[in-house]
Amino acid sequence: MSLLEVTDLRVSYGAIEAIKGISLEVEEGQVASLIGTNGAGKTTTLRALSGLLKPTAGTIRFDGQRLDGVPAHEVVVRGIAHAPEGRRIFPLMSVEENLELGAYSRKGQDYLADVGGVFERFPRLEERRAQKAGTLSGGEQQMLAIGRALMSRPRLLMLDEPSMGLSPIMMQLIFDTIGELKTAGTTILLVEQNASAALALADFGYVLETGKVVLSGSGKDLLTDEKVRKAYLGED
Amino acid sequence: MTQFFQQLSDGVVLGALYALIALGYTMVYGIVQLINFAHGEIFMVGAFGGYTIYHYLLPDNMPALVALPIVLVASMITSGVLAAIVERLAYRPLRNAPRLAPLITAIGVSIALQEMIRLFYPNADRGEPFPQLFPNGQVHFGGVSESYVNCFLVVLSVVLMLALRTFVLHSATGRAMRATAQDPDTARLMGINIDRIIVTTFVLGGLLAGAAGTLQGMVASPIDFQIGFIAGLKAFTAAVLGGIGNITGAVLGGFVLGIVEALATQYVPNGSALKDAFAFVVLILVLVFRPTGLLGESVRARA
Amino acid sequence: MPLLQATGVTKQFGGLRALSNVDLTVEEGEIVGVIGPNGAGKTTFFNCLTGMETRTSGEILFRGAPLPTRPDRVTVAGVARTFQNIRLFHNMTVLENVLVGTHPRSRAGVLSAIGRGPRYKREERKAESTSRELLSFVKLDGLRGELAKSLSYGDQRRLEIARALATDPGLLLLDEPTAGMNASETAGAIALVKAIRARGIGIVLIEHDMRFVFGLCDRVAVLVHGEKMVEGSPAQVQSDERVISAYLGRPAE
Amino acid sequence: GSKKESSSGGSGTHIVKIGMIAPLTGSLSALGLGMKNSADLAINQANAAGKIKGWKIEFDPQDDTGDANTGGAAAAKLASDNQVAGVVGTLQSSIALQAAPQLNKQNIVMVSPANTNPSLTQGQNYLKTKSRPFASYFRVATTDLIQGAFAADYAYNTLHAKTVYLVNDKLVYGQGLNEAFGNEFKKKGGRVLATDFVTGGQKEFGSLVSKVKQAKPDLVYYGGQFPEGAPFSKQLTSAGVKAAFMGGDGLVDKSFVTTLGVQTANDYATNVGAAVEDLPAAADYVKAYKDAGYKDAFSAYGPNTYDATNTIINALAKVLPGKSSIDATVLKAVESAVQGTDFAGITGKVAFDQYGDTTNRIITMYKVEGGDFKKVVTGTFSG
Amino acid sequence: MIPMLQRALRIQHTWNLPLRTCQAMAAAAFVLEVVGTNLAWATYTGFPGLMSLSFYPAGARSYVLALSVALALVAVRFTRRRQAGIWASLASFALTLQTLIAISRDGGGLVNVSAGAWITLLGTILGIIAFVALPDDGAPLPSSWPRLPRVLDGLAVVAGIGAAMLLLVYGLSVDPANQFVGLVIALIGGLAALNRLGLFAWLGALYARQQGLSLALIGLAAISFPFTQNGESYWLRVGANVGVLAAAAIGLNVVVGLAGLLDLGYIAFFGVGAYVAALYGNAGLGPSRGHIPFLLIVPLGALVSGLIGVIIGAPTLRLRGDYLAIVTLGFGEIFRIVVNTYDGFTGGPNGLANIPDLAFGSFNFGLPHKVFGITLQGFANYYWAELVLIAIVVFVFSRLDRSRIGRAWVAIREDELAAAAMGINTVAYKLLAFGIGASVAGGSGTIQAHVATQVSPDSFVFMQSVLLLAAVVLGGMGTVPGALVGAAILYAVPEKLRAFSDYRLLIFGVLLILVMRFRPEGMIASKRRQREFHDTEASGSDALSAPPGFAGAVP
Ligand SMILES: Nc1ncnc2c1ncn2[C@@H]1O[C@H](COP(=O)(O)OP(=O)(O)OP(=O)(O)O)[C@@H](O)[C@H]1O
Ligand SMILES: Nc1ncnc2c1ncn2[C@@H]1O[C@H](COP(=O)(O)OP(=O)(O)OP(=O)(O)O)[C@@H](O)[C@H]1O
Ligand SMILES: [Mg+2]
Ligand SMILES: [Mg+2]
Repeated sequence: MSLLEVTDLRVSYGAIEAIKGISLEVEEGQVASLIGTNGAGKTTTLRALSGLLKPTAGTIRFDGQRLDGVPAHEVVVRGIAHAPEGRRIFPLMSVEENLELGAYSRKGQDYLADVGGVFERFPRLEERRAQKAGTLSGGEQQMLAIGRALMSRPRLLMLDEPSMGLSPIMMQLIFDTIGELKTAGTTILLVEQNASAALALADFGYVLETGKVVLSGSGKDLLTDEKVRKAYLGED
Repeated sequence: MTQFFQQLSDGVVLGALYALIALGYTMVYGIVQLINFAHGEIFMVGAFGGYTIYHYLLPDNMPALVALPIVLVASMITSGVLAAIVERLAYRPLRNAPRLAPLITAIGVSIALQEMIRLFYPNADRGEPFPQLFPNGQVHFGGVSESYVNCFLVVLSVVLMLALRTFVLHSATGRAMRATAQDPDTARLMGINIDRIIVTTFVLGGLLAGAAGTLQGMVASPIDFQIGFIAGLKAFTAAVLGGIGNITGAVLGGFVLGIVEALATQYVPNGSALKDAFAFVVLILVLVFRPTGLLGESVRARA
Repeated sequence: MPLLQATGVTKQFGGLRALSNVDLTVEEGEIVGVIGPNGAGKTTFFNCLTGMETRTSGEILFRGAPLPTRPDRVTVAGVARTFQNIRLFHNMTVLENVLVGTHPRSRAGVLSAIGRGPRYKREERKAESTSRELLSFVKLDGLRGELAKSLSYGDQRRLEIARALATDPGLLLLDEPTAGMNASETAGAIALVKAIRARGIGIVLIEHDMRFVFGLCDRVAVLVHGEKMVEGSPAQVQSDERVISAYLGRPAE
Repeated sequence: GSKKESSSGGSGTHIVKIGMIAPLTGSLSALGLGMKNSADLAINQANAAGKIKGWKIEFDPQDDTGDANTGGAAAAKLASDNQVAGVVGTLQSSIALQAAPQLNKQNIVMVSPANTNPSLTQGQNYLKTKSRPFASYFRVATTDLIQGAFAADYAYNTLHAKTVYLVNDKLVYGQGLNEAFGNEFKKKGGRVLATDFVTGGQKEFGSLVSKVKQAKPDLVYYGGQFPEGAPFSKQLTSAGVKAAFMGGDGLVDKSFVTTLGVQTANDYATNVGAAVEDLPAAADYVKAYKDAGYKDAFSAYGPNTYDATNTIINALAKVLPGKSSIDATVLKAVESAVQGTDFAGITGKVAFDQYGDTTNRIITMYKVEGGDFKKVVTGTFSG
Repeated sequence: MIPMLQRALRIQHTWNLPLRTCQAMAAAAFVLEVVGTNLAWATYTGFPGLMSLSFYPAGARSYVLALSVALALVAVRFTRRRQAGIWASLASFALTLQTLIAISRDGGGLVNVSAGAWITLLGTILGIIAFVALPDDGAPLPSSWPRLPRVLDGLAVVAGIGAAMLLLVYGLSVDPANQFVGLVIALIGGLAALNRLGLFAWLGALYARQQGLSLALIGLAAISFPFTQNGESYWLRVGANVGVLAAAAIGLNVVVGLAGLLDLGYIAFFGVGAYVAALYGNAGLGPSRGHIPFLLIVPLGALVSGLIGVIIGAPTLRLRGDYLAIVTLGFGEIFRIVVNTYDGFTGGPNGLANIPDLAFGSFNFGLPHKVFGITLQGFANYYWAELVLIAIVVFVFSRLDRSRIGRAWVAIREDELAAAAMGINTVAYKLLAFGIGASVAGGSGTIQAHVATQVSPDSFVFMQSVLLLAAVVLGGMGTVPGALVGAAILYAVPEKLRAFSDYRLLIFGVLLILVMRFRPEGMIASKRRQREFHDTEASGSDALSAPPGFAGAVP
């Protein structure tokens, strides 16, 4: 049984249906990747999974249990962390406080070790631990967002365009981190515009177009797929 | 000179009252960016709550110092519960509406609460004498004297304000409040139940306002259905003066306002008539030179 | 005379020196790239140019004259920009967004707006035709009546560019125009930037997409820690060891 | 104006209306409701006795909520009703300033039981040259001039106060009282230490109290209404100010006493007219009021209102019989009938001088004692 | 209660009975209501209308009857328009209930209610059930409203405006307050039902096609209002008052609705105008005893107000969002307090009274005049003067709105920094909006001084600013008709409800809450607002959005 099973998911913004019946699965311990053009509905899918949006139809199962209709703050407790598009760190709080908030769902547990773990992974953050997060540069904020998501010790980590706006070197670092997390046993659902890097890393990939899955397959298969190469890798 | 200190001390008393109410404005503003115009009425209803308990439930011969904590807690609970109800029924449905909608709603709530008390509470329109639960008498510091009840007011306010500050800065719930204030959606992703956090914020503000209700009743009896309006306006001004959204700022703003009014009464020609104008002049001057209030922090939107 | 000549631009945030002594020159019709690690100060540099941050020191000449320090005057003087985080007028239509862009190039005051004389009407017609032309230039002519907020991300970026062009700039500053675009969409953006240059407009762009930068720019400046580390042709920059270790990680493919 | 023929014309009884403008809601409603009930009582009695042959009186009370603009609109409504032949009201002088001109334009008489500001009858410059601005305006209440002077006389001669601290709410009434008191007090040889102000709705007077305390006056004379006056007096007492506190009829309300609670020391207030219990005629009124079962007490202005209403009824009884409609000539006749009023009311003789002011200048001084206002002395001021 | 109503009125449908059953129930409801309204409702005479008589529908009963006919129409003609049906039947239910309560209150108990009322009540309940249970397939509004040929188009416009005018005059003449409340309930329900049927969308399109004609007719209707008043002045005075405030509301609309500057002290500018007129107009109450002629005093009041607006605005307009709101509130209060204090000049709290009527050459505004043989009371003249002022304001406003300047205002409201990046001098444009708003209020205030015959600081309290703001928001922000409608509702309806004066403010407060809850864009919403307000998700598009630095309870 897969860790995450989505069947026939539909999500609307007012009268506009943005997700028109998507089904997908993510196996425990694997990296799955969602790619697609602007406005295809990738972000919307993640927001529905984490409970920020209410699906109009369809079911979501996480570890065998129904997840649709569960409020966002409960979803975290169940073991899903979401590093949202555009980073969304808490700008007026220090780096450290941001991380502490990441562990909010684990009330009463000791999280100091986890803070240390994040600092170990991103030494840059440790240097700025007392700085207001809003004044960090884009890349630093991205590290913080990922670190914060890890603080809840998720079983499934959802990353929405973690490389957006990052310098090449930073992008490599982020992708390396994703690889390490996977090795450490975290399941990852990755949304990326940088399709070649994402598919290279992914065990399985889904291609979204206007709210529907138009293609799916293993990362390697998709990388070599004619249509994908043309539409998403910019090759002709 | 003595008179100067006397007025300073009177200003502190008044300021403590403003500050207690201002905290509710500032916290609610901080978390949902709403000027909760109904907050003054929540304070007013709290005063009536305390009065009601005293008048209708407590035995007549109860010693004043036993009744006092009961009345105080009753006021606080009344205001806290009312704040929660108002949030739930009037503001929550508008959480995602543009700013002006909840603002107008707040004005509506304010009017409705005033009118309900006026219409359905006996004598609320002409004023109910509030029970005097504190022994009469004066404390003297040098030539300055304040009544016991005024001293009690200041001490209690300061204790409550310190407690609140500690709570917001150092508890997990406080941190969740600040997170919700900055980005509610992302706060939910952290596992924060923002509905509960927001209602908690309203309740906290309400509790303080309720305490202020009892205090006001004791220093400025009688209470009537309109006491919330002026107190609310002043407290709101205090909150902005200190930098709205900022807890320490609200307290500072309250004291500054109280002191300005007291000194204006004494030293400005026609001061007793102009003191409110002075309060606003100070506010405007501060804002012109520090556009985010005395302690307000500005992290500018980055281009 | 160079189009833009910035010398010694410095910006201090409290204890942090975000920019120190940055010089940059842009010639008429040139495309200059600004790259650098995250937090190097690229956006801050744009903000200093356009008056959105007050610079600590430094001199900026545009067409030989000092550039004003207030955002609106900068635009009037002929320098327009787009934002790293898109900032459109969400509840205005696509066409209205561009019409707002024509603001500095029209004169009508209160009285002529009320009076609606022939001059006013002529000016208004001209603003509208310019806007329509620009929308078709960025290939958004089909979406004129839509609200800006309902546009997809890529379309919003293009609308922002059209809006900036409507101010009739001599120099256009683009902050990460392809962020969030996939490879094939980026290819479209390359064509667009080239077409803008063809209109005789100088361009400075910030980007992290190296194919985009090196495929497009005449010259590239590298900012690191608020200082300009290297400036030169794409080939020079690409092979500079320091740039590789600080920024690229491995040579761009 | 062109008044339409009364709608119920023809055979049987015609309808004439007496209007009222008073605060029926709001913080002054206690006073207003007492006025409304008293007028209602007078009208019911007149109808029952068939006092105006061929006519029935209807009562049309309008709420001014204590607000001048609302009062103005109420006056417009009454002024445009062609069945209205007289109006009782207002409570506040500031509202009368809006209502009187409108009613005067339509020649509708207005008799106030409570307005005490001199300018309503004697013009803006009443201190220098008196001139009556509204021919149709009358009042059965004595002006502030009399009330304030009476109080000053009592304070100086009986209480032996030599210094006074004046405080008022800056409204027509409060300021008028303060001025009248101050002028008379100074004339007698007393000293006015300062004049200060309270603002509407103010309940906390900490720094004003400190200021008064520093000045050490023998007396604080307050021109204003009880909602602010009560907490002010109370806070003076609890801050240890020993001076006596005195004010005008605006303080005469039960709430004033209850607010002061047990710690009252030294509070005085004047009211216009003799004390009700002193007037034999008033006993009947008090009984009738009780029997009618009104919910609210008749309050400070009930008796005056009863007299004011009867003033209009008497005039109507003189003019209306034999007429079938109310037009400008009839209204003019009513106006001169009111001018010529002379009857024994429950507060004393009711008659008017050339300005429309009552010739009855009796004032009573009360002291707060044992949880109520106790009469101290009744008299009149004669300069 | 609120969620319940909402559930009933919005999408959820829990029962979904078969269509046939629902239609049968609706038909039964209709029959019950027709029978019930033709029987006696009260056991005693004297209640408004002839409620004790059979077969003579009067007063509230006729409204119930009318609504029930509408209901039946809905049931028969558009079987799927369940929301229209729900509104109509809810309204007839509320109306019956209200009448029932009134009868038993006036008569002293429920025993005074006779069978007719009970039967009708039963019918209305059945009607609600029928429509709530009606299956809804979510089909779009019927497109069956015909597009009329051109000639009929015009006629329809004439008919529509004529009907509205008649309704207004009728509404004002309905006297017993109970019956007026009944009418209001019937109107709300009926109009909502018609709206759900698509009538207003159709009418809107019609008026858009016939704009010139519509405007002319509306103008004509407004001008002719005084002729409907039988020579009485009461409603004309109210009309003049509404006009004064409507003009001010349009000015506030520029400030808040267009430029997005929340002004909570706006009434002060109105006050400035009023005092200018009282001190220097033909009242000449100032120390200088000046007598500036009326035609000059209006622009002078506007100018002085506008100048003060600019002086206040210059240092403060850099403040953002709610900081500006509190500063304007502060200025409003300062104005009031200062006027209150310096009584030598302004008359202090007593204000300046006895302001004479306007005179225009030999034409005295205060006197009755005969026009076409109809006597019009003096307030008609003020009413017309206000109409002229409103016409000018509306003209200027709509021209500015659809110009480069209007666009700049909207851009500033949307995103100030981006607007600056488009070369817009944001401070200057905000000042312009502030100044224009202030002048409109000032000009309007000069007339108000004469209508009210006195000016005093109590007329310029914070609550008045709030009322004006509420008028703008209730009517519909950013639209001229909205401001007019809002002002009319807020200032005229309370006059009608004098009998309920005790509950007036309570009703007002609750009304504000409900309108914001269910129709936050106001009665007459601009297209842009409608889209903004009914967004499913919060986005950066707030009408008056705070800068990010605003948020956060920072110690
Ligand atoms: N708040 C909103 N209101 C209305 N429509 C929206 C909203 N957010 C997104 N949409 C629409 O939903 C669709 C899917 O958007 P979504 O953000 O999920 O796309 P995406 O795949 O994440 O695109 P991108 O790569 O640009 O981030 C788009 O058509 C978009 O316009
Ligand atoms: N208001 C501020 N206060 C303090 N530091 C700031 C402020 N604004 C920016 N900084 C700091 O200045 C540095 C430069 O920021 P800038 O946004 O210019 O970087 P950038 O080169 O555009 O990075 P990116 O590529 O990530 O967008 C960063 O370290 C940032 O944290
Ligand atoms: Mg996305
Ligand atoms: Mg940047």
